[in-house]
Amino acid sequence: MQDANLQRRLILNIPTAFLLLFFVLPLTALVVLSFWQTENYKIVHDWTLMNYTTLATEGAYITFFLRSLVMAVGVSVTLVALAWPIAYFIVRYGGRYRIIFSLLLVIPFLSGEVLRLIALQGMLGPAGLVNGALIRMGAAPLRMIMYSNAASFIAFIYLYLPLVVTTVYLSLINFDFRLAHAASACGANRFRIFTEVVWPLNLSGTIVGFMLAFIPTLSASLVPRFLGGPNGTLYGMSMAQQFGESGTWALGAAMGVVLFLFSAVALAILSYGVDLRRTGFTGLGRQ
Amino acid sequence: MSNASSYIRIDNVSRRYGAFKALDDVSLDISKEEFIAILGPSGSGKSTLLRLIAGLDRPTEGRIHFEGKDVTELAPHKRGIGMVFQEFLLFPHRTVRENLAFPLRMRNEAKGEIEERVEWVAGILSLSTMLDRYPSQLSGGQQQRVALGRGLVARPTLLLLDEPLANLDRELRQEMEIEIRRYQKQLGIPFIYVTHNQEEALSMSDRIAVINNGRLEALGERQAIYDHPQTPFVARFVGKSSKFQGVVEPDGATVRLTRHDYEFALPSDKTFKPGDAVEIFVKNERFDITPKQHGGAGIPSKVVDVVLRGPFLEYVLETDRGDTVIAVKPKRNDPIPLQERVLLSWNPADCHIFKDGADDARR
Amino acid sequence: MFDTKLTRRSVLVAGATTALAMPFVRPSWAAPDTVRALMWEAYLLPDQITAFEEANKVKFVPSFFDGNSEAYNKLRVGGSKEFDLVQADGFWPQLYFREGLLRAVDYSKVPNASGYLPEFEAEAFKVLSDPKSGKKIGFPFCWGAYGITYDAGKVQPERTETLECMFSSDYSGMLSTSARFEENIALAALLVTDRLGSRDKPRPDGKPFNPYVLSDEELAEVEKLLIQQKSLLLTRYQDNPTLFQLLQSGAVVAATEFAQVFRQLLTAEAQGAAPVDFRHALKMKEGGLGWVDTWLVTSGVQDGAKFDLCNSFIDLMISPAVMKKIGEVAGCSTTVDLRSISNETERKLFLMDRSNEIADLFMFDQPSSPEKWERVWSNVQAA
Amino acid sequence: MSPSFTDSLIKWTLAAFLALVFAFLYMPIVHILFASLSTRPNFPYPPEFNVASYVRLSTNTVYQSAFLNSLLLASCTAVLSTVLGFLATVGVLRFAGKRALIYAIFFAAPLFVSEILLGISSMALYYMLFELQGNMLTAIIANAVHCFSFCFLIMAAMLYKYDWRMNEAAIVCGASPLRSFFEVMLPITWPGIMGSLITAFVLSLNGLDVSFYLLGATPTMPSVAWGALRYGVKPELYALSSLINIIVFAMIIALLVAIRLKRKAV
Repeated sequence: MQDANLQRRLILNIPTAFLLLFFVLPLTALVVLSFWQTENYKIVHDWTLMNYTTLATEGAYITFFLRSLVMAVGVSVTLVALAWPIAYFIVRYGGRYRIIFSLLLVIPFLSGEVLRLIALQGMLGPAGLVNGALIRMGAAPLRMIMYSNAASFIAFIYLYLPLVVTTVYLSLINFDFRLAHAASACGANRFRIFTEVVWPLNLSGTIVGFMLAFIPTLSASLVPRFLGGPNGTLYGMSMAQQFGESGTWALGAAMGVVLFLFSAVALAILSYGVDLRRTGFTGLGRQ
Repeated sequence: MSNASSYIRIDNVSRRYGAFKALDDVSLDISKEEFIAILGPSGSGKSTLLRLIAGLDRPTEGRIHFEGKDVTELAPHKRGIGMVFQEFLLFPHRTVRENLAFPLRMRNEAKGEIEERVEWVAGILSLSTMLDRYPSQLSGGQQQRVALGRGLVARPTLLLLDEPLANLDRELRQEMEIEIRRYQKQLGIPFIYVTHNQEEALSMSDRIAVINNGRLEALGERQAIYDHPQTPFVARFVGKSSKFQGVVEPDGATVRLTRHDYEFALPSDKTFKPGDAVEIFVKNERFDITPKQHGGAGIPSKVVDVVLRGPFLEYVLETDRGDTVIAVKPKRNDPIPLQERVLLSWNPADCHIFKDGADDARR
Repeated sequence: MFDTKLTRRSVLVAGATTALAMPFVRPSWAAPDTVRALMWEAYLLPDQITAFEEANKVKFVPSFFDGNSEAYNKLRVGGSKEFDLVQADGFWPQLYFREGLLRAVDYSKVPNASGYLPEFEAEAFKVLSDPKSGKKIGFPFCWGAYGITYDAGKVQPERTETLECMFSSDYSGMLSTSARFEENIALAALLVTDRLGSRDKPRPDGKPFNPYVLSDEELAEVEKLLIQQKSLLLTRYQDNPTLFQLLQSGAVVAATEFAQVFRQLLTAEAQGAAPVDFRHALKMKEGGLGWVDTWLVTSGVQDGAKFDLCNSFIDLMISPAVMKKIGEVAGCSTTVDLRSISNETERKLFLMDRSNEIADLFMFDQPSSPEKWERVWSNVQAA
Repeated sequence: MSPSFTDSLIKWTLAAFLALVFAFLYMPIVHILFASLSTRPNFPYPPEFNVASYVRLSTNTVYQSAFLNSLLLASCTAVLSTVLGFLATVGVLRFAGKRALIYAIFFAAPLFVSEILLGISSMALYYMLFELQGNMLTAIIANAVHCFSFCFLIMAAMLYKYDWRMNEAAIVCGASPLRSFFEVMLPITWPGIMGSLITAFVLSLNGLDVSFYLLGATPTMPSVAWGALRYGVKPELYALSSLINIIVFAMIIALLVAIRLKRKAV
């Protein structure tokens, strides 16, 4: 019996130790750093709550955070709404070409985020494809999509759409569509089938997709940098500036801790709001 | 019982999971060319015993010997066994041929030998026409035969069968029962057959080991297990029977039922004290039914339903006290009509009497 | 919470994994045959690098950065061991040297150093000397300013004589500035201190006026000014091509920049783009910001083969031919006298005869308090 | 309206929508391709066909080594995170018992911590504890932490349906545990494992946020792109990116052909 116990320990312990070392420990370091100070690019090892006081009282950071929050909610909701029909189509009508469809969703990821954002900028900017065409046709350029939060919004949709589609797709592909037929036999119309059977049973997958777009949007730094314009600074961009440009690491760390706590709370609220049993969750593990 | 003739020997084997005893001090000797069924309800520990023999699990106590060699610590893949699972567990990514060849390849047999053996096993299991199909393209019965073939192909020391027929429909099951028994006789290796279905156990095996709550309840020839159950559990579990409560009369030679107005002579080999509370088990086919107007002793009942079971008739009787009893009789041209009032009785030699609570005392 | 306390076994496993991974961890300084540089990407000429690699039988490994503070952060986190050569501008090299991140250099080992313009000669260019010991700490490379590039057809040239034009509502929505916070604040500070007349009053650091050392009051004014400016900006550009496009398409008529886009615009015009009268104002009446990019050697480099390699790399970089190419590619003015190998237009375009003006510009510097400047910038972004 | 008509209406509406979405997803990719082939990479319209940037790329050792470094980083990350993710999946599904949910949440947690936070916090740790500048290994590890969760989820979704007794079936057939893994488990679960490898590879190939803070003196594609920003991304970088896309596209077309051929054969 020693054998089986050892095996069982190792199998769970290796990934756990890995995460403890390289995930929990760094986050702890971040927390520690957030209680220190930076002065002229140097870390001062004095314990203080000043960074948090600053974050809680300075209008600028609160503004960044609220902007990011609104953006993240908007982006994630839109993405879920977009991802469902796409994933549904691939699962229902994709047939043997499903794998091709899902691979095609992955390809854009092969080009770096920076490159894709520059390309997007080239398309959405004042002289970009869209506005260039508009100008050539004699129309006024769309001010809305250049260097604005709307431009950031489009970029977020662009960046995270494949991720959300894939998540919903994975959920739907494990969904037994005979259940929909069963509901149909019970007299449900299309709409009712969707709201009563298909949606609730894929809710947990959808929530994962939602979170996978929500979290990176909340902390995004590149998108607002390239496309946000003067009023587009988001929380993550400001946080990255603390580490990259202004060298105010401690404040940045505090911003990171706040972001992490908020993400955790958001995740907890979302998962509590959902009755897992009603989503067909049967628990994990078979033994 | 450590005689040289025992081919597989299971010696005081126990398996604990924490405080829970899945298997409690079981000993079993199996000789070569024997077909033994391990019969028990689900959760009784019969599958645990099979897994211990296969080596997929290790006993907490006790030893297991194959041909006189201690294999208790031996890894399962070195035991040279074959095993057939309830879910078949054919490898879905391999054809029938590859599935059959798998155990041979694992034993590093030569290529020619592998082909020969696969042809042979496909021949006796009539799988020759479907060797290049994938398991998903086969019917349940065909999959069953492939699973059996995979278990047999490498000439194992013994074959373990874990409810292999549970997923088949009834007709196929009866067909396979005969087949499997035939292969066993043909190959001359022991088959250990785990099932919760007593019909399968009775129809196929030479001996039956009844397991309940991790303990070996009974072990013996199938006829003996059926006709002379040693414990109330075996009496209840093997064959279909009805149970009655009774009390031994002061004379010490008669038993009177508590709920019914019926008494019968205590068989001479049973010794109970007067006043003992007893449980009486009667196999459904051992009942006598006589129309009431004929008179005589018996539990007054009424026929509420008659079910046709092939060559047998199953009478569903309701006693005057409201209990339901089933009696099986050979089919006759003039079955007892519905609602007919009858008397239910049995030959004292055909019933099994145990002291009330005997099952609990054993625990 | 988890029953996975670090058992002895898992520690052993972790140890074994680490041991297996050691070849990877070996820092790159252990590799003898590489020269590693932390530099601006624009100054990288692949063919020159290949030539250098072949001539010296080494591998040149560049890493790139965007702003000075970013490079500074990288250097401080052990980077002086990770890199041999570093680039920086303005007063940053002095800071690096004070922090022990750099080593002193030897002009005598770099023959091409004799070709510097008078302003950049070792004795004259004090920015690259350690004020305490007088040791030379690096080689000047390219220089420029943070002036205003404008479309003279839409902005009268006389309006660019003052910084006010970058804050004028006449050009609302058609202005752009760099996304870098230091230069934006420093430039606004020039205007603010000029308006307040606070330059001649005692400065916070007791030294002569420097737009990078500001009092809280001035910073507050700067913040107000920059917030007002925001509504006038189309965007703060991240990269030169974006600004190039914005200026060329007419979406932006005036922008503060490093004179690089200006030169690219002129080059494009020479190559056949629609003619627009682009001009560049180097220094406004309130003053201007200047920069000199340099090559520095980190304190991780010991005398010997590695140091010689660094010197010969710098020598190659400041050789007239390479310098000219870099000037053309990156669009910057050079510190080496190239007049003998340049034509009239190039001399004008690359300010070869105006290098003395660098003396009047305020050099890029470290903000007096990164924390306060960061707050100002955040407030501006959030407003 | 007959149901079948409604059905096909839904189907074609969805198909049109999908086409639109793919157009949206691929427009920037095509833009990059045009930019790599144009003499005016900033606004490559109308498209040209000029391979100068590809020629320059072939001699640019910096971009080449950045690409190789990225490839190395992504491959190591993919393998490391898939192996760890596999262990985690097996552990949670088989051995965690009542704690399965807790473990699952723990293993999925990095997914819900933004990449930038992971990069920054790892850098903070290495700097504060070890005074260590990032290098290839730290970058691989930090990337693997993030990818690990993806791998875990992907493989858990796949292995959840796997019948673990398949392994026992192989073992009683005489296969050693190792052999049963390679002969039975791996072939049955490869879509999940491949999916995990591909996802981790793609995520770490271009992950700027994590690598940026941890790479030290090792240039990779995203860090080169980042460094090139101020002066504009060079067409060579567009060319490199386009080359990768073209190669992957070729592979997908090959897969498509293979699927068609297989269907004909059946």
